Amino acid sequence: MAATSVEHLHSDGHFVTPQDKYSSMKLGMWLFIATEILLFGGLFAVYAIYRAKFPEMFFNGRDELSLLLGTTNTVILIVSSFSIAMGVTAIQRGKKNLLTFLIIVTLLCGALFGVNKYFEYTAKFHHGIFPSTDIFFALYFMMTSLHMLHVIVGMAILFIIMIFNMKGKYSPSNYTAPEVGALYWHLVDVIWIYLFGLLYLVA
Amino acid sequence: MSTETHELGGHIVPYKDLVLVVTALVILTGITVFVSTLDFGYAALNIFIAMAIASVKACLVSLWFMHLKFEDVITWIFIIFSLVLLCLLIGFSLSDEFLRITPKVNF
Amino acid sequence: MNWLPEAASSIAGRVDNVIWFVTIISLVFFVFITALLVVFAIKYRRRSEDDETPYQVSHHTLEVVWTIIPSILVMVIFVYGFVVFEDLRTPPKDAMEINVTGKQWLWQFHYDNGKSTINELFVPEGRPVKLVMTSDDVLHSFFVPEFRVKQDLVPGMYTYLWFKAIKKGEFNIFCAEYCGTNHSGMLGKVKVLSPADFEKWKTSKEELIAGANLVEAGAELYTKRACIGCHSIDGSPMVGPTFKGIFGRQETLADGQEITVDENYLRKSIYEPQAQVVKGYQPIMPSFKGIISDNEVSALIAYMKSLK
Amino acid sequence: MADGTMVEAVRPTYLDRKGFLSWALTLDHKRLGIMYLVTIMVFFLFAGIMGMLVRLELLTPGKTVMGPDTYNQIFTIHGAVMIFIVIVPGISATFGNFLIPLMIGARDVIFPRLNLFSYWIYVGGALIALVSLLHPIDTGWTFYTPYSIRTGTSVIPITFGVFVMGFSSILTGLNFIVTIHKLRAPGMNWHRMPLFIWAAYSTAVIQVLATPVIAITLLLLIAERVFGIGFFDPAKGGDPILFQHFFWFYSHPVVYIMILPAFGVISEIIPVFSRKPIFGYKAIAYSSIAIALIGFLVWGHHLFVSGMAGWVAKVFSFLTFLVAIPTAIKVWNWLATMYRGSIDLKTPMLYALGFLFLFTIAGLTGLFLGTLAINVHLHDTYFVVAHFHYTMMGGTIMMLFAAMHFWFPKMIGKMYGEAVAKIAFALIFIGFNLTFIPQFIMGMEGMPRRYYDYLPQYHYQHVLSSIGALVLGVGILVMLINLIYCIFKGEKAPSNPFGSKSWEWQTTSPPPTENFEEIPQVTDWTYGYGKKN
Repeated sequence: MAATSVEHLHSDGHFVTPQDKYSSMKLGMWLFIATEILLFGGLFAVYAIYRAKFPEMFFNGRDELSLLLGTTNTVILIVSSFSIAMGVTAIQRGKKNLLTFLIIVTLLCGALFGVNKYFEYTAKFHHGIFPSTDIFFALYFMMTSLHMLHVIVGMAILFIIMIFNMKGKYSPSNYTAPEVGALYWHLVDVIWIYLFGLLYLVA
Repeated sequence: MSTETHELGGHIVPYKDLVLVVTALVILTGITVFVSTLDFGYAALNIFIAMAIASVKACLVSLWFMHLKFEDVITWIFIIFSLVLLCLLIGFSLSDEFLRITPKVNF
Repeated sequence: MNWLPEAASSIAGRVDNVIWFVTIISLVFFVFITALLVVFAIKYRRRSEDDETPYQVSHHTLEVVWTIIPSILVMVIFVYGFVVFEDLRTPPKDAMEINVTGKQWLWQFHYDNGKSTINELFVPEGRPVKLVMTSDDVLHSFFVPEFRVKQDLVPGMYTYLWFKAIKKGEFNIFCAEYCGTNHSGMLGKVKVLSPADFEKWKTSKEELIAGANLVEAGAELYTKRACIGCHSIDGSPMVGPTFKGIFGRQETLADGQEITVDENYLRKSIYEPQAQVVKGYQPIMPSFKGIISDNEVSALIAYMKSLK
Repeated sequence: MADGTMVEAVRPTYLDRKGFLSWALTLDHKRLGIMYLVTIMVFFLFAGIMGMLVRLELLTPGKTVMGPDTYNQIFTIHGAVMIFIVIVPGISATFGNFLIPLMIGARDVIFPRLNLFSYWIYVGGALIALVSLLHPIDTGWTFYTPYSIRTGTSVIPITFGVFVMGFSSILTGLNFIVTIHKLRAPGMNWHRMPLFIWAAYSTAVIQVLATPVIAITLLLLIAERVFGIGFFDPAKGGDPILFQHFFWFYSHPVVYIMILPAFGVISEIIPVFSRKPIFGYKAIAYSSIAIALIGFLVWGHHLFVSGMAGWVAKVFSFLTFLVAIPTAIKVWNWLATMYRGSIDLKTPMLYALGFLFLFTIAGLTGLFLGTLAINVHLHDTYFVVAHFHYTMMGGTIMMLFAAMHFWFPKMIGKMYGEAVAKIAFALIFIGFNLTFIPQFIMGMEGMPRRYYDYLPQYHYQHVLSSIGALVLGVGILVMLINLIYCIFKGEKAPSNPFGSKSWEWQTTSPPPTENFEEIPQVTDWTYGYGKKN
């Protein structure tokens, strides 16, 4: 795995080859994903314990949540994940404008997700449901808001990538940033898949 | 599913494969929502099915969308190790929570 | 210096055996390693810049030996430790139960006949006692070094520990889990009585100190009922207001109300401490309803009046 | 080996550029290492003064200089600052940053901008934590619920600060892992890497995988205080013990974050000053990984008396003993390295020998605490306090000091003053033992920790301990003054004053900005001392 060539010094000083830079960025992002797994994992552990301890509270809490909104949001995120995956393939094949379009689709999905979440939250507050209501809703708000934070960060990352892409920074020989940004976005999707199951479905 | 290798060492997943995956994901979402409305008599069975389907979906996303299928072994090691740790965290704290021996009280 | 406190419970001797076992193993290794360290540092010290040293990178037999021996030893220690632990955690069936509540910063003990004490745990010698414990506020930990027992008290949950005292006398109870300002003052005494004395104590009605006047009785109760933990008598500020000159003092309450401290306020503050808290103090005092009798309240008030 | 010593120091060294911004915005791993070191030493002195105040207060039973609330706040600050701000990044962020690229023959870490970012979020987190000094927190560094939910002191700033610093730790770890995977010089395969790199790698794994759990735990704690939710508050159906599980899921592995780099440092120092190859290279390397992995699974031994389920306690006790074995193996290997060597008792070697002595005590007293039956008696007593000071101070900090002397010529390009450094070592070593050996005895006798006041029967040990702390403090000051003096007035250092074969010594002292004239071509491991037969 060690570098075999020292000829291509990047202006940053030390990236040995574009291949190494690419695989390093990806490995870095995967490590970060491992971190995120354990970050949300803490919440999953809390969920598991209190779900087992207070099953009724969780059944009642779930009844307050809108399955329709939850399912819609799940599909929205799956579609966004799909479109950014398509985007990566597109830039790998040199379709720069297609990538821009697909990122816009992804960002729109993200925004739509956020709007839905906003309506969900305000409906809860309207019904007098707050994080302090009970442990289920504390978990609901903690999990979904932390996830929402990731959605926003992901959107920011993809937005920056889109700008750079429009400036023509990416090509079939340089698509590290779109791929790594997409990785992060998929993570957001995967976490939601579990949150959806845990919060909206399980009863 | 077929792939091409690229000069950076990355893999290109064809559009067709991605479309197949997303179709599967949407169908699985439909199934999991439908199943959640059924009553099997055991709440635990519902959780199990919902989590099993969620895991299948997560695998689909990570293997194809995230190209994990084509990553080298060290990535796999870290991801699997983090999942194992998560299971241990949940397993130990859950079992302590429920096996903790607390005395009967007669005030 | 005594390395271990007196062994005053039936299990203490067995715990001590484990401690001695580990101590001896540790000492052997410690002396061996230190000796090697010193001998090597002296014997192989650099004599000149041209010293020749061997190129020696491993020795399989040696490495296997020094892996296997510690492995076996630690496993022996592990097993020995958990066998005794098992007994530490398993109370005999016939154990006498006493309920314990930890509060910031006192211990309260309830006996099965309704009697209750603060900071003084009376137990008979030679009979297993099981403490069923919980906390009213934060974590505490019940620790009697002479008995080699310790157990956390967790609010919202019951935990237990047991011991069989084998020596008459008084032993310290410490709170071992940090619990706030007066953590180090959360002390108590286990008083081990002979079975006959214990029965006598248990069935006796608690009287005010015989022959004492109210002020003297109040002074005694001030310590015995753990007021001393939070209220000074010399005017120095502690967790609660000082008792010095408390009677007749003008105080501002947390809600801004002005009051004069009189008998009724003092009585209410003992029984419902959260009702009227003086401004600047945390509302953390536990209620003493059912613990301090009316007579004792009168004695305490008389004592406070005497502290000018 | 490529001979870097031939190069005359005509190229600019990494220290040449001056000015605040050239440091604050640097991407150079060496400068970042030094910045971490300076920041950490400032906090070390601050927290050290807090520790001295604790010892001062305990000089007499009852009130000596401060009230109980102040005392509780001071020991909390001492613990929290020492653990989260000083020792966690203690060696890994300072010498890890400085040495990893040099040792593997790279020009920098792989993500230099991320590295700079990590430093500044570390500083930011530390400053946020310090906001809580306005009304200092009094929960102890463990933030146990429900006390941390109820106390009126400022819990939020410090926990949020620790949360932020957690990200610094995660990103640094991530950076190191990828660097070690991707930037090793040609020929530097895994079994030729210096053992410090193995230790840093194991440390980074823990940083990446354990830190997120404390992050979420502290976030939950903050949410409890802000929104009044009740995961850990029994009054609201929560479970305070759960907090302890989560807390120790990070905070036990974190002791390996602290100690593993120290193992790395001593594995570098002993071969150089014994002029012998490290004995049992693979055993030391793999035992670092083993400690990192098993270390994740022993957190429960902090909860033995919390009412934990019996079999869970046994599993945790078993795993705790299991982790003792790789640690023991390392000690034997270091001893064997010295056997028939040519031992030069320069200051770094003295610290290394001191470490072996102190760490042996730390490890052996760990056996007491891991044993279930004994743990019940010793839990939360001064025995525990003494034990972890022997590991953290006697282990990590001693090796941090050793590293500060050993790599001083490389970092600064000057030699440290040998005679004064030895005196400082003697003071530190004697003071340290005098401080903490009485605490073992007190602990056995039943003196609980975090006590503002104590029974008169412990007075004599407390006095000894306080005197020891004074000697220790003086020793540390002498050491620091000596080093600071030598930064300015020290003799100029040759590129390889101790005759090491490791790659960082093959370049000039201080190293040039880009570390090496040419990326080294590695053909052998870095421990090839002694005469091959």
